[in-house]
Amino acid sequence: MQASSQIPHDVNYLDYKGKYKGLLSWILSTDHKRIALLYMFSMMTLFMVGVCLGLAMKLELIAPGKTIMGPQDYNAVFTVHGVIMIFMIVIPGLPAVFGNFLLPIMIGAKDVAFPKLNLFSWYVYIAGAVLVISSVLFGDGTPDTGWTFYAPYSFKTGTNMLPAIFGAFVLGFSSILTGLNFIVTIHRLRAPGMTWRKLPLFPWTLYGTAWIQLLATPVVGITLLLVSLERLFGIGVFDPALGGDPVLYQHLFWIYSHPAVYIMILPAMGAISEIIPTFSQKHVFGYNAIVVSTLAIAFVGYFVWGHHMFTAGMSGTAQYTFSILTFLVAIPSAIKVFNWISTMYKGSISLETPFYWAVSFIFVFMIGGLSGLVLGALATDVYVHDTAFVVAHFHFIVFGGVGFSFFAAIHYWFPKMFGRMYDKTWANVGWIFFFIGFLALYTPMFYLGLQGMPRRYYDYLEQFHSANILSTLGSWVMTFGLVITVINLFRSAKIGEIAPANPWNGKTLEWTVPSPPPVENFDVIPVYEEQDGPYEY
Amino acid sequence: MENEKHHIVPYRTYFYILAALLVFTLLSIEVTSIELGGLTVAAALLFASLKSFLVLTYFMHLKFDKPYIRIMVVFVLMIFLAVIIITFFDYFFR
Amino acid sequence: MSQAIHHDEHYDAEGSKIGMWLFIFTELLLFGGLFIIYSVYRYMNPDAFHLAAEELNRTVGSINTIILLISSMTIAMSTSALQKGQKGTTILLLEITFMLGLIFLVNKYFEWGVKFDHGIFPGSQHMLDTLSQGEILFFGLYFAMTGLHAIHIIVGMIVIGFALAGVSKGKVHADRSALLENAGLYWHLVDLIWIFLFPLFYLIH
Amino acid sequence: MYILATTQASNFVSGVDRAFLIILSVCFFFLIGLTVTMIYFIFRYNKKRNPQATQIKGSTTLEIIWTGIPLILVLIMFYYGWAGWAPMKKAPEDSFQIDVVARMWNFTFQYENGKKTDTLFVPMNRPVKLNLNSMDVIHSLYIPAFRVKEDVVPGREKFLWFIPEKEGVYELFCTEYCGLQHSYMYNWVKTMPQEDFDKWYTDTTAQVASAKVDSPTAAGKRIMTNIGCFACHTIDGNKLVGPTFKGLYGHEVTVKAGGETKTVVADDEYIKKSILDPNSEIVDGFNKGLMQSYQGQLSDTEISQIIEYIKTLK
Ligand code: HEA
Ligand code: HEA
Ligand code: HEC
Ligand code: CUA
Ligand SMILES: [Cu+2]
Repeated sequence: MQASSQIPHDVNYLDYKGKYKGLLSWILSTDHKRIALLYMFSMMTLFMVGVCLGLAMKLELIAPGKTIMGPQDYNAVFTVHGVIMIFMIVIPGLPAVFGNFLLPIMIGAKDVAFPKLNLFSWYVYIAGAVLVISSVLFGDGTPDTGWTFYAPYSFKTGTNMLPAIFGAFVLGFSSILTGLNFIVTIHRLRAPGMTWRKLPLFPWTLYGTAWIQLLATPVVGITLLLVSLERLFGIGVFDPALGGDPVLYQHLFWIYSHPAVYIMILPAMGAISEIIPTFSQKHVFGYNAIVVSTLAIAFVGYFVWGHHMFTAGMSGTAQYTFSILTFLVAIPSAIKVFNWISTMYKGSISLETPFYWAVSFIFVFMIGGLSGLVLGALATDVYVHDTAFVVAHFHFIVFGGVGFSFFAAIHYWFPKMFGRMYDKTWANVGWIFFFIGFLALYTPMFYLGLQGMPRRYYDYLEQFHSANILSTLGSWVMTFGLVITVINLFRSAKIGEIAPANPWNGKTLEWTVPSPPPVENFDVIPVYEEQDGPYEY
Repeated sequence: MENEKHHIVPYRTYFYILAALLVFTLLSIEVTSIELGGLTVAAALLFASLKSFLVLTYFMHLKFDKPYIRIMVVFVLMIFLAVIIITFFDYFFR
Repeated sequence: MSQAIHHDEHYDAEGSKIGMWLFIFTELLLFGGLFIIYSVYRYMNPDAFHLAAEELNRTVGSINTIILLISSMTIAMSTSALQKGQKGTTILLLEITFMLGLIFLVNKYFEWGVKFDHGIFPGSQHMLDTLSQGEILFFGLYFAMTGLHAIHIIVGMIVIGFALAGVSKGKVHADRSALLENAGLYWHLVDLIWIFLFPLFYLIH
Repeated sequence: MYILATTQASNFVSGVDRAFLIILSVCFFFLIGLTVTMIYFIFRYNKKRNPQATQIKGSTTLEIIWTGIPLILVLIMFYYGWAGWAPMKKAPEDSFQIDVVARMWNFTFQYENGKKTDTLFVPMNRPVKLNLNSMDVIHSLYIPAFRVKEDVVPGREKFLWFIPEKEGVYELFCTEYCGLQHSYMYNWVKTMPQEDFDKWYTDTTAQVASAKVDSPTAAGKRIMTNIGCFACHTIDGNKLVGPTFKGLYGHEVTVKAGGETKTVVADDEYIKKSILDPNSEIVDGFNKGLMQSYQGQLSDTEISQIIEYIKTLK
């Protein structure tokens, strides 16, 4: 049992040679940092697929009528795009990549509570992804229901729904296991002296997220299972022909999928809450308020699912209840925005790439969130529901929010993860193209939605043409920025300057260990004294 | 270090609990065979809740564990209840 | 792998117990989804549910309830036995639990078998022809929920099997009882769910 | 469209647009205000200008203020959202009723006097109530100019109502994704002054059955257009979701029925059966369950008119 002392503490996790070599030393490693990178590379691959599908859709929509594909392909493309992006990228994204990498280090632990389970979650994730992808490659045609799998269409269509639905179910399971692991880790493995009120904000958001993963995911699990049973045996639960209620399917789907949007955004907010103080060199403004708002979002976010169903035929009572709850959940988000901005007040701000990404995050998040208010009000939602306005809302907030935060985070923690600096000039160039392209891509969709263009439309009337052209052009600019950013990161991981342990003068624990961190993070578990804290500059 | 000594529950306690559970089961069978209309559902659910309370506190050791687990359980059940109630805002008022 | 060994060294009973509880929460909500569906459809088709429930055999249901309750007690006792250091009793109690689980499944098998013989199974033409929509829903849910519950019984039995092996090999003992305790927690969860399934399907007429 | 005055065509417009205006102005106020503040901070407290940060940990007063004010604002937004929506929930008793049948992928509007159209004709300044029925999956009826939208859910009785207030022709979309031709499931609403409407309503000649397609054709073709056969079938030999009608009549068709494959001749009997009980015999190479029965929606005379038309498609 003396094995632990055999691990040399001066070897970082990238160079460490364990029992296995090569690829095996990665896919069999239980080191949380290696698992994080496993997730990152698998997600990157899937993400590229999703991006290409997105671009294909935009290209199709550049003009009315057929451009590059037929309606069946278009329907399949947005379904697979949505499924990949939601279930495989943004829901597991930040927790699985940055949570895995940083959570143990930030709370002063050597690993997560159940390292083997952690590796197992990755395998489950891959299994789910493979299942979904297999539905594209084999069988009677790519699923074409949209990522929402609404009944009864999802069991009427002749396409290959079973593997896709089951894959989504499996992916949910992976996300449950990760959440479980994180909660136990945070409860049990905090460094001595690190009380709950000294827990950095990113772990706090992971904690909130993990609870939603745990409590919401099973509901969609069972729902998707029932849809599969329905397709296989016709048990009748959601089939109106057999007395089932398709609206009940929507309830169950959104009971998960609304909280899921907070699974996506909370860790993103957490990363921003780390980045803003570091680059302002200032204690975060309103630590308690940010923590409370995190928990409040997680909690209230559980009860607002009905705002996706305002036209589905709920009772009036349910409609205005959900509307008012939706408005309440906007308040904690507002609190966070105010606190971030106040953190900059009287700070000493250094303009680095992660900070640019973080500020643009706040900007696009505000647009996305505020457009959410338009959707939350009854009269206006009835008008814009299922139009391009909704598409603009969620791209601004899902991909604007989570995507921008992801890039802020990857630049911020890049030196820690790979021990090298990225090239600053290229990173900034990438950002500016991305940002401008992003606005050009999605802002026109708000306009289209207000004009009344429905979503999931392969073809459209002439009056929607000009805005669509602008949007397609924007998608190219943004992709250009994305390509620069990604290439720059890949190159820098190999040839960038060697990075110091703490390039940004951050105060959380991950900056106290060498870059890249050694295999077990800490030689000696740090101990927090009374005056220590994550943001004491 | 952490492995605090467990509270060892005597067999006797478990036996009593089982007896209580069986009694509740019988009672619920009896009650539901009388015609009570809408109350039948309520009665059956009441007994089920009593039974699950016993299982949770004794068989599942909540009584002897640290309080935060109990808090978590209560919290989860509350969330679940709230979800059902809010769902019924739709069906009840349709 | 050395990392793995390293972590075994930090045996954290409390940690794995929380882990188990969290897992139980997700299981509760998994069934929770089904309970929501059940209550909505019951609310929408009270008469049909009433009628369909008459088809189910109360006696079999009650017997299965009693079996599960007893098995819950035996597995709870086994933890006490382990902590008292009575290895033999522990093993015996676990074996009884396992057998009770098996009997439950056998009962279920016959119960389902009878239904199938009557032409009541998901997607059957007989159901479509003779039953009302509410009744079809009732039986759809009946098969989905008790089926899922039966799967949980099987998983629970596998976990008990592991605990049993651990105890007899001496890997699980008074100071390292987490595996057994977690098996117990899981089994109680299975019991807990049945406590609600039983009145909802068999009792409320 | 929303911004154009020409689209303000129903009684709901003012309520909905007021909600839009109020919510959007609050949104723009915060968006611009916060962005400007943020940019100002970035310049003012730049490292060059402000090398030493002042540590401020928070302020309870501020937290309360910026919880309270947004709270009040969102309650106001909620109120206007509710006020614009509440009247949509209850249709007046004396509404002019029209039955809507939605199916993959068209809408059919059935009037009380038996008229059937695929374009919606409505009289002005009079409450119109649409009773929504779906044959297969969920659709959604959306008329942007009227600010109304309601899902059409199979197995549920739902409605939608409005008072048209401006003469014109407006778009009508299906906004709930419903499969292959979802994006072609749009049509038009034509609002007419009461006298014009009455004239149209009592006129039994075919010309005005549809606002856009008004070339006079055989009765069979008109029926098929109105009830939406051409969403799935073509008359030019191309294959859509269903087989083409070109050259169908009198030729042999390979069908699967209950696991067996056989060939039948497409005669009157066969076509009638295909319309009333489409899933009993499935044409080889096509999917079951897509075409729904038209039992009860097409009368025998209408079916024979359809057959007559199909006969002409050599
Ligand atoms: C990360 C994901 C994410 C997040 C965080 C949110 C956040 C919010 N969402 Fe969004 N939403 C989605 C992802 C997300 N959403 C997706 C994917 C869909 C579509 C699904 C589909 O149909 O395919 C959707 C759809 C959707 C709908 C349904 C639309 C429809 O189909 O008709 C609604 C309706 O209420 C809504 C509302 C909101 C609201 C009120 C918030 C709030 O939480 C936002 C809070 C934020 C702010 C308010 C901004 C910051 C605050 C300020 C700048 C201060 C000023 C504030 C005030 C005065 C209040 N969203
Ligand atoms: C995360 C979510 C996400 C992301 C990133 C995107 C990215 C893109 N989306 Fe996406 N989109 C959805 C989620 C997303 N989409 C969903 C849920 C739907 C609804 C589907 C449905 O209706 O069922 C949809 C639908 C949708 C439509 C509407 C289809 C319709 O209604 O007709 C269109 C139209 O053009 C579109 C375009 C694009 C384009 C051009 C891109 C891309 O080309 C943009 C390129 C992206 C980037 C340049 C970088 C973003 C970076 C990150 C997110 C971080 C990555 C993280 C890791 C690698 C860990 N999308
Ligand atoms: C949702 C799509 C859809 C609509 C709408 C539809 N059909 Fe069909 N139709 C099909 C499909 C798919 C088939 C082939 C499978 C089958 O035989 O059921 C078919 C088959 C047929 C056939 C048999 C064709 C052959 O080649 O043997 C006839 C005749 C027919 N339809 C007539 C009609 C008429 C008349 C209408 C309108 C009143 C109509 N259909 C509307 C999808 C549709
Ligand atoms: Cu009908 Cu979309
Ligand atoms: Cu939502």
